[in-house]
Amino acid sequence: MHRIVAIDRRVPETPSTVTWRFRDPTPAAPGQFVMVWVPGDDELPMSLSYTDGETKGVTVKAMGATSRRIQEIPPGTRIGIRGPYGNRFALTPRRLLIVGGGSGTAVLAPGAEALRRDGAEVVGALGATTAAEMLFAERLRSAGARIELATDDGSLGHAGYVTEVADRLLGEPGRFDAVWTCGPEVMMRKVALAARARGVPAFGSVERQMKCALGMCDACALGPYHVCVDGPVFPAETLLGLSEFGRSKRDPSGRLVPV
Amino acid sequence: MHRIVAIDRRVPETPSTVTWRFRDPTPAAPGQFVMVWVPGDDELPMSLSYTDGETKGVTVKAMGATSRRIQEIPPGTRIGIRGPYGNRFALTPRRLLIVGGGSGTAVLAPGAEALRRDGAEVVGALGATTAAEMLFAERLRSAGARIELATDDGSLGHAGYVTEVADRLLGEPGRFDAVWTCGPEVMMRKVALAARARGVPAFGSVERQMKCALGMCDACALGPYHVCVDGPVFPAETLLGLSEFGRSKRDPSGRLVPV
Amino acid sequence: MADLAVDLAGLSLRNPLILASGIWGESGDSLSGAWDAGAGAVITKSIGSVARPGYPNPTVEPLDPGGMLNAMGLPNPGIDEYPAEIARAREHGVLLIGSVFGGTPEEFGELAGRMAATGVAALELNLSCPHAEGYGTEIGSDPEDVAAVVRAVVRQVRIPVFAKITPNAADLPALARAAEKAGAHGISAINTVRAMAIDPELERPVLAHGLGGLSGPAIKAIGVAAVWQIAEAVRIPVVGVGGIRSATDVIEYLLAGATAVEIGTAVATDGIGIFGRIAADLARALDDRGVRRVGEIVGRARRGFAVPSAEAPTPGRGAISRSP
Amino acid sequence: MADLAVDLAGLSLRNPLILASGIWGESGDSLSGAWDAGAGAVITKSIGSVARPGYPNPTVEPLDPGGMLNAMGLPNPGIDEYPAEIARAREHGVLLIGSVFGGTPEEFGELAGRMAATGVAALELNLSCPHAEGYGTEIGSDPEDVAAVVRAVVRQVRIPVFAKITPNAADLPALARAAEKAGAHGISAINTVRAMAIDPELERPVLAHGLGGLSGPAIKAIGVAAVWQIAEAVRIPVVGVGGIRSATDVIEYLLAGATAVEIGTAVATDGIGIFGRIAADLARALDDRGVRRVGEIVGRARRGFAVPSAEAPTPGRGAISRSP
Ligand SMILES: Cc1cc2nc3c(=O)[nH]c(=O)nc-3n(C[C@H](O)[C@H](O)[C@H](O)COP(=O)(O)OP(=O)(O)OC[C@H]3O[C@@H](n4cnc5c(N)ncnc54)[C@H](O)[C@@H]3O)c2cc1C
Ligand SMILES: Cc1cc2nc3c(=O)[nH]c(=O)nc-3n(C[C@H](O)[C@H](O)[C@H](O)COP(=O)(O)OP(=O)(O)OC[C@H]3O[C@@H](n4cnc5c(N)ncnc54)[C@H](O)[C@@H]3O)c2cc1C
Ligand SMILES: Cc1cc2nc3c(=O)[nH]c(=O)nc-3n(C[C@H](O)[C@H](O)[C@H](O)COP(=O)(O)O)c2cc1C
Ligand SMILES: Cc1cc2nc3c(=O)[nH]c(=O)nc-3n(C[C@H](O)[C@H](O)[C@H](O)COP(=O)(O)O)c2cc1C
Ligand code: FES
Ligand code: FES
Repeated sequence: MHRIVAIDRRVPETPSTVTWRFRDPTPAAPGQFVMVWVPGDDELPMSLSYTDGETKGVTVKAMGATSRRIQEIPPGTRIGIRGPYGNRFALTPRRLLIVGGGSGTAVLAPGAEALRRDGAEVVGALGATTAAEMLFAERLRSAGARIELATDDGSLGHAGYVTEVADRLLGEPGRFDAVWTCGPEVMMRKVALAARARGVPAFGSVERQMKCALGMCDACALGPYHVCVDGPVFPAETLLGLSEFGRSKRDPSGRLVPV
Repeated sequence: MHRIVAIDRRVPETPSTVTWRFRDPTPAAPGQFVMVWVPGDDELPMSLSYTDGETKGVTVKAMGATSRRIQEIPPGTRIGIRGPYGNRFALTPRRLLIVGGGSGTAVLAPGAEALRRDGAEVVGALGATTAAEMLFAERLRSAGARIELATDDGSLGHAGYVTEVADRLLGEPGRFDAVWTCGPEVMMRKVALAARARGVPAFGSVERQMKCALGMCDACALGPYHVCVDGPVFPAETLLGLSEFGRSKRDPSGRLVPV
Repeated sequence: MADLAVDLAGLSLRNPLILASGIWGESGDSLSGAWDAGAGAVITKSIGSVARPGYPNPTVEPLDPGGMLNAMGLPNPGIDEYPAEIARAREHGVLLIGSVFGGTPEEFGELAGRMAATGVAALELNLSCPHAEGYGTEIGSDPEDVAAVVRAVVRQVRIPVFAKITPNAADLPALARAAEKAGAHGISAINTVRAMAIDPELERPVLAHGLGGLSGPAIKAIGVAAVWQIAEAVRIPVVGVGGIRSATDVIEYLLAGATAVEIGTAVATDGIGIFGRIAADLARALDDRGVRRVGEIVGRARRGFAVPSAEAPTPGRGAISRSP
Repeated sequence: MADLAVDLAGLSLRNPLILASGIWGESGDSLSGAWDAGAGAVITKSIGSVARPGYPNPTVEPLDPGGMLNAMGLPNPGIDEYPAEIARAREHGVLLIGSVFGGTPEEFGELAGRMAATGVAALELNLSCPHAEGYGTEIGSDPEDVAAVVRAVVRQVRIPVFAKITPNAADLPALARAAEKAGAHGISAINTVRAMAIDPELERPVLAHGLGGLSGPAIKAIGVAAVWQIAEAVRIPVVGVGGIRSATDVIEYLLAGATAVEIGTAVATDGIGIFGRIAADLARALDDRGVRRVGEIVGRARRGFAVPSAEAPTPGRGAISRSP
């Protein structure tokens, strides 16, 4: 029950990320993901970086061998899609802080845009290793979000971790009624702790090994949850309560390995 | 995908026929039949003798071993029902003649009632071997139909074949705009020929061996037709054009045997 | 417009859509009707040595989702009576395949000879008869039995012989190879899958026979797997059967390696018009992908396919397909 | 309120609804979650000697109508690592059945011993591993192989052993009898049915492995038939598996002769709450028919049932049932 879509547009976003846009009228919500089958290659979970209307999108980061390989596929390539799966970001905040690390911003962008359209205030703290790797800063700015940047090498914005920017922003009492975050789990853990310290509810989108995406095979088990159906978005409080969060994940065989 | 119904009422109609009434909200039309499964025994096609509302009915005639045996089952018995299957009598005539032979009247009764409710004129020529076997004469009379009777032994109405009564009635030019008939095929053939002679369109309901009732197994093959889906109601002209009509039918093995 | 004609073991079919055995197969008029509706060939119901009424009703039970359960019990008028029906269909110009079933190789051979003598263009051997009632196996589940039956048949006839394989066996490729080696000209796969329904209220089996065979969309993926495995194992053509209801289903079978397909249960759910509809849709679908003859896509799903290992992750497995 | 507890080969289950192997079976927390959701027992995923990542994705494809296709490739962390998960579930008080798979009787024996040592209450042997990749058969399709595996296992352990039978075989009763004779304490039937899907547009198999196994409602009638046949052939209890999604489905399996049932794919389609819902519905359904203990209806569809002949019509076959 997958469907076939052709990649209409291939947009290189940064040296290591590319966005595929494709026509797919199936409704989707910010935070949800699809299983993307590259025929002749793997099938991977990918968050929808564009959830609106009939033209959806995913943003693929070169991480391991597969994601590197499939980055190269040209426009016109037909891929299989299942989903959307998983839960969504609740579009209730009126003063939202998003904290994105690397390609994690792709997960946050569609929801941030939706809230902006709705008149909410959105501030973004976006981090990357280097200036060229900064993702979706312009996209979010043109949606009317205030964006602050951080790079590990100082080539753009704050020199250092994006969590430091987030900490500062969260220091202004009452400024935000919610925080969304996506990125490396160590980063998300820091954001979660900072948000807890300020009493702001936070939500993080996490990744785990996925096979069925249907809540059956247990590949994505995270404590008592299944990321494919109970997630990928979890309250930060839930994540902080999980011994595996930021520490371990399961490999394809089900073995616990360090994140 | 059969459904289970309980026989609510068991109405002995004549020494050889009994009606089972059962609650079954599935819509049905006059002329259609159901497959009736008597658990622990056979499954037989049975025309619906009551098609209206939520309480349907079938009228079972003791013919062979099975139909004799199942006549005895008491009220409360649960039976399986599939259907309704097959086509229906078009409820368009305004001046209808029905010609029923034996239990064949059961097939004609619900449509005749419906037309009467609709204000149409209905005349019935009903035949039976003997007075006690006359079926649904009262039912049709109280629906406002004019009923004429015939018995083989002369114990009620005209002494002789019901086709003689039908012939006489059809002799009044322009009196009827349609004839419906059900009964032994020799009888139906006579009615069909009489109607043709008078230029009145006629329709007959026929029976053949049935297994699937879905137009698949070919058990009910009658010339190029399948009685279960193309029938059981056929234009008399069609029937008269079939070499098998009134002459041969298929036994359960598919062999052609005399009717 | 794509050419739908196929050569099936020497038979010239105007299209690859064959009426499956046991459907519209009792009367010569029905066989003719299926032909007129657009079937590329029609298979008779399975005929045995003597007339059999089959099991008492209920013999058929439609199941959700998309399944049809039946235990007809091989009703048939017997080989003495049936040739009259064939004669009628032949007069009508129908391309006929005669199906026979027997309990022993000798009985199969005898029946095959008599069926061939009626002038049918080919034979299909229904190898799904129970060895002995009450036991779970069929004569078609053992490669040696299959080979013996096929050998006995090909000795008797000069027309193409198709061995129809049961899915109720462990090793379908082995059955197909046995049939091929014994001289079969083609393999049909699959017959119905052993199945059963119990009425939960009445607490008894629904079919009079208890056990039955499942057909219809519920078994399509089982049939496709069988064709995929068998087409890899033999060189003779494979005819795909099971759950076909659309041109897309036909394409799936062709891609798996079927040269032609049979359609059964869909006649109940969609009417006999299914043949004409699928033929039209198939021609359009082939046009859309720039295919001129059906044969071009037969087995094409195997192109560039390799079985990965479950022991270690595999890197890129074959070509990436682009839209045309 | 009807008592849902059952005795299954000496195991006391609070209800007959068991989590099937391969579903929610990777982590101790998930096993515990299935238990908390109301399962009467839970089966671990099938564990082998070494860690296997399984096949690459796509490993799962939902099919219409009502089918689920998968070829996971038996991913598992291996018997060295897995006991940690079991320990976690045992701490939680879960009634655990350990599933193991191997390539030879010796490997099965070794694994069974190590699995039993973790403290699971029983073992289930997954006999559906391919004999040799690329061939159609499984170690579980030959009665002698099955007997050898079961013998090797029962020598090693003192807990009940269930042999899980593949439907991809000709004679399921023979497999079950072989397992029983070799000392198995129960039979689970069935595992997934060999099946495949091909993408008609991309012209390639959907699953990375090509061939897969079908589960879900599409195979329910196949599983019921297996249980019906096996329950007649053996005296040890039978656990029914395949396509169960409702209390009515459970009743159908119980009537066919299953002492308990396993639920797999329905966890994907209906969520883990399916266990609680079915348990409640089952208790109500049993109350409605005046049944006090689940065991009363086990095998009851056989009451008064006799196989009719297809050679001549049969007169009245058994009792007529009345409404209560
Ligand atoms: C719900 C969900 C949504 C996802 N959305 C996206 C998305 O929108 N865009 C996208 O590019 N990817 C996304 N992913 C991740 C993606 O599915 C793959 O896991 C990723 O592309 C790596 O696959 P691979 O086979 O190339 O790498 P692998 O061979 O699996 O791993 C290669 C290396 O990368 C590391 N690695 C793998 N995944 C991560 C990670 N998540 N964070 C840090 N290191 C990692 C591994 O530890 C390893 O060192 C998502 C995953 C999930 C579960
Ligand atoms: C569409 C359809 C609707 C039907 N509706 C009804 C109905 O409403 N009520 C009803 O009682 N039956 C109806 N029947 C007939 C019924 O299904 C059985 O065929 C009938 O009850 C005889 O079954 P049996 O097994 O008892 O007799 P069998 O053992 O099959 O036959 C016993 C004897 O009766 C003769 N016989 C069988 N059927 C007929 C017949 N139709 N006319 C004359 N002789 C016959 C046989 O030739 C044989 O001599 C219908 C059949 C069809 C196909
Ligand atoms: C009612 C019915 C009767 C059948 N009779 C026969 C038969 O006589 N001989 C045979 O080889 N197959 C018989 N089959 C099997 C079909 O030919 C076919 O293999 C099977 O139904 C799968 O195809 P389908 O899903 O298109 O129906 C029968 C199937 C049905 C449903
Ligand atoms: C994703 C998935 C993984 C499975 N893994 C195993 C396994 O490891 N061992 C096993 O014995 N059966 C396994 N099975 C088979 C199931 O236990 C069960 O026998 C089958 O799915 C039929 O039941 P269902 O229709 O309720 O799913 C698996 C099934 C599925 C769908
Ligand atoms: S990916 Fe299979 S349970 Fe989540
Ligand atoms: S009863 Fe089967 S085709 Fe009419």
